Amino acid sequence: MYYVGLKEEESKVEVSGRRGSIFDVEIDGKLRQVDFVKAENSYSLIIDGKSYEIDCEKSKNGYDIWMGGNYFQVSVLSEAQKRIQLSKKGKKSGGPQIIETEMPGKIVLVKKVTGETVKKGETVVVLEAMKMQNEILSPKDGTIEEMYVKDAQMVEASDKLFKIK
Amino acid sequence: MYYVGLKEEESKVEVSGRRGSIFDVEIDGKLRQVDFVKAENSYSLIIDGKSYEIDCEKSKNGYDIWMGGNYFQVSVLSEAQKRIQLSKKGKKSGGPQIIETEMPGKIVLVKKVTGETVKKGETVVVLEAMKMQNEILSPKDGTIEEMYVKDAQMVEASDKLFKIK
Amino acid sequence: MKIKKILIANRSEIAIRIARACREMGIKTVAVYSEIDRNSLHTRYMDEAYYIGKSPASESYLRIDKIIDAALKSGADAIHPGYGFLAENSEFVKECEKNGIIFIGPSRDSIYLLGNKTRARTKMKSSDVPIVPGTTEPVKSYDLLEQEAEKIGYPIMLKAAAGGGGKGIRLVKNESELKSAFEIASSEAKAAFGDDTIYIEKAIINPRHIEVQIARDNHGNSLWFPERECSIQRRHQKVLEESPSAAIDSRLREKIGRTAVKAADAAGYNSVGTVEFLLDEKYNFYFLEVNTRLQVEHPVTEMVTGIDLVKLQIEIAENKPIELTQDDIKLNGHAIECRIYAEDPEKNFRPSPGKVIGLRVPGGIGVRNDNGIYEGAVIPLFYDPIVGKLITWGDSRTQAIERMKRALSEYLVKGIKTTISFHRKILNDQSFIDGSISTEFVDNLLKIKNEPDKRLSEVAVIAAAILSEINKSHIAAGDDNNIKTGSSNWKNFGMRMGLCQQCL
Amino acid sequence: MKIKKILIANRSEIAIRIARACREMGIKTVAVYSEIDRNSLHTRYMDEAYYIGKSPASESYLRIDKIIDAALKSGADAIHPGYGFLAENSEFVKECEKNGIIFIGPSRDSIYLLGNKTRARTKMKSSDVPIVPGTTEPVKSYDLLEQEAEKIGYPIMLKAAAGGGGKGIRLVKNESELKSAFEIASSEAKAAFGDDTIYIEKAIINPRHIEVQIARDNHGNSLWFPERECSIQRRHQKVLEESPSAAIDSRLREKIGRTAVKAADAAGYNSVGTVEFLLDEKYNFYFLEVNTRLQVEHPVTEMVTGIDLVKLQIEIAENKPIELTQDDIKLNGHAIECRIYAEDPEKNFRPSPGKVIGLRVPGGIGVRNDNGIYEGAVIPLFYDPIVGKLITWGDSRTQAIERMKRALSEYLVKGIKTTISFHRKILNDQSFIDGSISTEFVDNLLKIKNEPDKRLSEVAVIAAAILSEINKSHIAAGDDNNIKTGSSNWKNFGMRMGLCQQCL
Repeated sequence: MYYVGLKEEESKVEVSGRRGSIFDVEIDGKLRQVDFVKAENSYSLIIDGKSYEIDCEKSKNGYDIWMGGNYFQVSVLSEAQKRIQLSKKGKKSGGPQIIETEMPGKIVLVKKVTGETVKKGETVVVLEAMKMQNEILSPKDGTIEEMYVKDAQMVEASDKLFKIK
Repeated sequence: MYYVGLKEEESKVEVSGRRGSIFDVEIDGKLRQVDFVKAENSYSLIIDGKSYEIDCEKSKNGYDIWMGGNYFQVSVLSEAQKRIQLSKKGKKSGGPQIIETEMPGKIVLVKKVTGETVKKGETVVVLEAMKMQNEILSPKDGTIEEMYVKDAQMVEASDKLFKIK
Repeated sequence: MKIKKILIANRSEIAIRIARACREMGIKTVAVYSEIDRNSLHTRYMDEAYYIGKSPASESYLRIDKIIDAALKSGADAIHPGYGFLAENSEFVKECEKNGIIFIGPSRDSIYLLGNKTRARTKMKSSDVPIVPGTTEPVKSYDLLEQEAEKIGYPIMLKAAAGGGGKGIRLVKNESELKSAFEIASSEAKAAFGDDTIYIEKAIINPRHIEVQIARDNHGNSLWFPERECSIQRRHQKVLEESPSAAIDSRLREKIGRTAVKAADAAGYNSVGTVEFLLDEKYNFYFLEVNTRLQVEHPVTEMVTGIDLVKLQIEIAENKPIELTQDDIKLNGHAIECRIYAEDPEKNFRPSPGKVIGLRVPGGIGVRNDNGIYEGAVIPLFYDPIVGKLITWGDSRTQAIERMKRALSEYLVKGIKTTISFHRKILNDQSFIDGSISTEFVDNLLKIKNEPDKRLSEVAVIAAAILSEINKSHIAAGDDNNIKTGSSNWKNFGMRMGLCQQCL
Repeated sequence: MKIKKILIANRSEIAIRIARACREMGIKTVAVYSEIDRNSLHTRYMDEAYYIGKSPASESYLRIDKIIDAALKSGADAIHPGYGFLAENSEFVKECEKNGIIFIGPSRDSIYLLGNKTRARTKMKSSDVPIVPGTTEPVKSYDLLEQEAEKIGYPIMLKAAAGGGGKGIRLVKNESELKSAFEIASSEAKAAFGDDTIYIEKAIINPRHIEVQIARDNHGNSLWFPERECSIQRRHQKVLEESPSAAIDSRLREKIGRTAVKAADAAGYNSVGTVEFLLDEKYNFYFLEVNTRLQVEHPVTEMVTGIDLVKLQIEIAENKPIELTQDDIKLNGHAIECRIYAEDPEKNFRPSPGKVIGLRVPGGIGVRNDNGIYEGAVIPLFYDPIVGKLITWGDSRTQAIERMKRALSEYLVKGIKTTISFHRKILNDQSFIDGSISTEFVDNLLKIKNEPDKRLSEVAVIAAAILSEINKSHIAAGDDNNIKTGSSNWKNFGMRMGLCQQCL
């Protein structure tokens, strides 16, 4: 049984059987036979004669799925993970966040200093890659607790940029 | 040192050094610097600024090479192999040959029987695959020593078809 | 009636071609697929997909019952048969009618009349369309065949009465070849069409194969399109087609075009179709047959006229009158199509099924790819060896040729062998460049052995030495007793594909 | 002089585009490549290839000395600069001249005049070509900028005097934004052109960006082509272009076309080039700038006219008079181009360099791919993020749109993120379909959140569950403290590429 979340909704999905490429899937009580194969670096699903091609990547909490020009961020929890999540509920995770760069590049502008307050969506750092300037925004209202980079610094992917509280 | 044969000609080729993708190659006494990389399931060579893209497959005696619409069957012998070949010289390899099918298919016609004489290029067996009839020819003048297949038989790749002496 | 959903009873490039038109028209598509085709592009491309049986065509793509079932289950309004398989099968049309499904193609009567080559010859003769001399009746026995052949005079062509697509055709130069040719032609005809009936045509010397795309609707409106030149054939299979023909001027173009429409009128034709002619060295042309379906080479016509023939075909099936007039059909530039077959031109064109492990398709200005493959695709041995078509357009024949040469130089298919390099030979041949070709062209070309230049030979030698150095352990010891012309991966391939005796 | 060998001083799709034309013309090609580009398609596509330095453009594709060296070594008669890099650098033209190499583009004087936007504005104003109101002199200091902005009145555009390609442009709505916009525009201008000079234009409200392809030879013959509609821009970078514009009728088309030729005449222009205009809501048009080079979006013009602009450009460089007359330029149908950028539209279009591990390009009727990538290609972070262009043609705008939607649905690029899905959004937008667009279009579109339908959501959920079942061990535990919006392969990618601080 998996708890699969998409936007605000969560479905209970059970993958109960498999014969070759055919999976028996029970979703919120309804049974579906799903023909699921990998082809051409994507996946092909045939459900009740309807055919779907999806592109898919593992994400932190589940899968990023592209289908027919649409983008779905799907989270998946196993039963064990669901129990842990439930037990954690109530505890707020409002601690400091460390913002990392997801790409290598050059810092061309540091707009905030340690201790400065920022609004959600405000530019904190400007990074240049592929000849374009990319503004790195604050994910929330808060205070810059630490700034890890300076002007003209080169950064590698996953390097820390700043910490916000 | 390799003895590389193409058609009737044989070249002595020494691959004497390598720095990254650059190979020092001495061919019949002339030194060439060859930038050799694999890309896109083919190989790219740059020699003195000239650029070549080749498609290549291992063959029994060396390599099959396609370049600019041309096809080259190149044989390669190491020094040890060359010595063996030289020592074998003089012995004729005129023994019986076993002809195998290179593709799966259905035998639709067996035109010769054991003991029958055949000419080089004569049709011995007709095989159907991909909706086309393929005539399997005798590689030389000789006698059918054994016929391994019969009409309407299904064959797998590498199955023996007949032996000719 | 507006068609909302079409089942495409075919596979590979032509199924994709039709589905593309549907998608552009907002029509839903339904695929059918055999066991080996679950991962094929056509299965995944369409909105719906239904499994119809084991891999051999006789158990899937030729199973009228299963295809009708899938159409009913999916609620398709219409079935498009593509070419090959059931495209010219009047039984299939009957079953569609019986189940209230539109067959996208001509009426059953047209198919019945034109599908049988001897019936068609009789009809055309009586309708003042010139036919190739020969029998207008099937030849019932080998004895009769000998007599008729004698009467008509060698060389003759043996042809399958139910024929099409180059199957079941043999040239017979003299009596001594007759028996063997008859056997092979009959057996091919039986295998391809389930009917071994044969008839005779006088062989025309050095003919060109010229064909005219026509369209005719249910209201009697008709169009002809600039001719296609299809003389480049190997074993009666077209290899390369172009439009227009270098041999035909605008006067002759119009004359053949009008004759093609006359043939369509005579047959009460009501779809897109192709009237095939032979053109002799004195520019006389003779009716050969009508292909009552979309043809492999239809893209060259699309490229020089800008008209989407599949859309036109669907609209005719919707009972719409053709909106275009003959004056709307303008010849713009020149187009060439190279059929890419999974065959090894270095090994006498033997079939080359297998897995495509690398694919780079040509691109850029004036280049169109109509393919059914992708990197990772498996080319099964059960079906026709065509894996795709490469089409180029240019403002002149010279530019179309130069562009095709350029496009072919970009094409890279790894894992299977294809006819790409053979096309490069054709396009570099002076007779081809001059446009002086006939159906003998390929046989003549195959006799020419070209020597690659010295420098390329040296590069091949260098490459082989470097590869040997890199893969030192891979050099095989050599084995004189067994002749294995194929790659040693064949056996593995067979096993991977789960091929067994029952499969073929 | 007949050019026999051309060095193409560029990379990726445009280098391939030019090499294709050369190959079709029988002209030999010479590639230059940086360290990271040894395996790039352009390096392997051409007849010759010379290494010119480390990966950063400043050490390779911008190194005039090394490129001239390679040209001399290879014996090239001419250099084609493509777009970007040295395409509009009059120093480079001077070096070519000095070394007896033909520069395929306009004369140094034309580039000097038009390359600087303020010089160009002055010239056009005096030649009776309407310009956008604003300064015709560079603004030398921030204080002056404040004054001029005040005078012209907000909103204004800040633009790089040496600009082009959308770099160094910022819209300033009011005074409070001026300082930050000035800093970013200057710094981008400096990075892109080595010149941080800025000037001001009055911002036109809801304008369309309309441009006219022109060609003018050394003998004073000139042509204009049907306009291109380039209003679909994001951050002043064109995203999607079409020809003709839905807003322009044949009368206005001719008027703008003639004005474009007037601009070319005024500059003594002698190559193919593009005159850019803004069209306001009352159909007044204003000269913006001339791009003195081949443009990214030139294929849409080729598709609707059948003319190969690169061949034309090379012939003009050979000093040939243009053989075509204005009457030969016929508008046939409609064409659309989608630029495929290596950017992630789901993550605010952040750059997405990396390795292409899967590639399926669209095909079939009316589809053209101008790509620089292949399966296995590495998209470096050193250069522009454009990886290819997809162009469709249709007999009407509606058909071109339907075909583009169909083609985009076939496109599959794995390993890097691209703007393909964003193009699908554009093409499904009702304003776009109605042709009522302006340069504000993308910003407006990005505000709309579309909900995918219920059934697709369910399929996504099912797929995620099956994938979880298949890869049971792969489900991560979740980690709230670090925000890593990118894939975790980023670091690996950086290491694989051998990226280091000195490289950028």
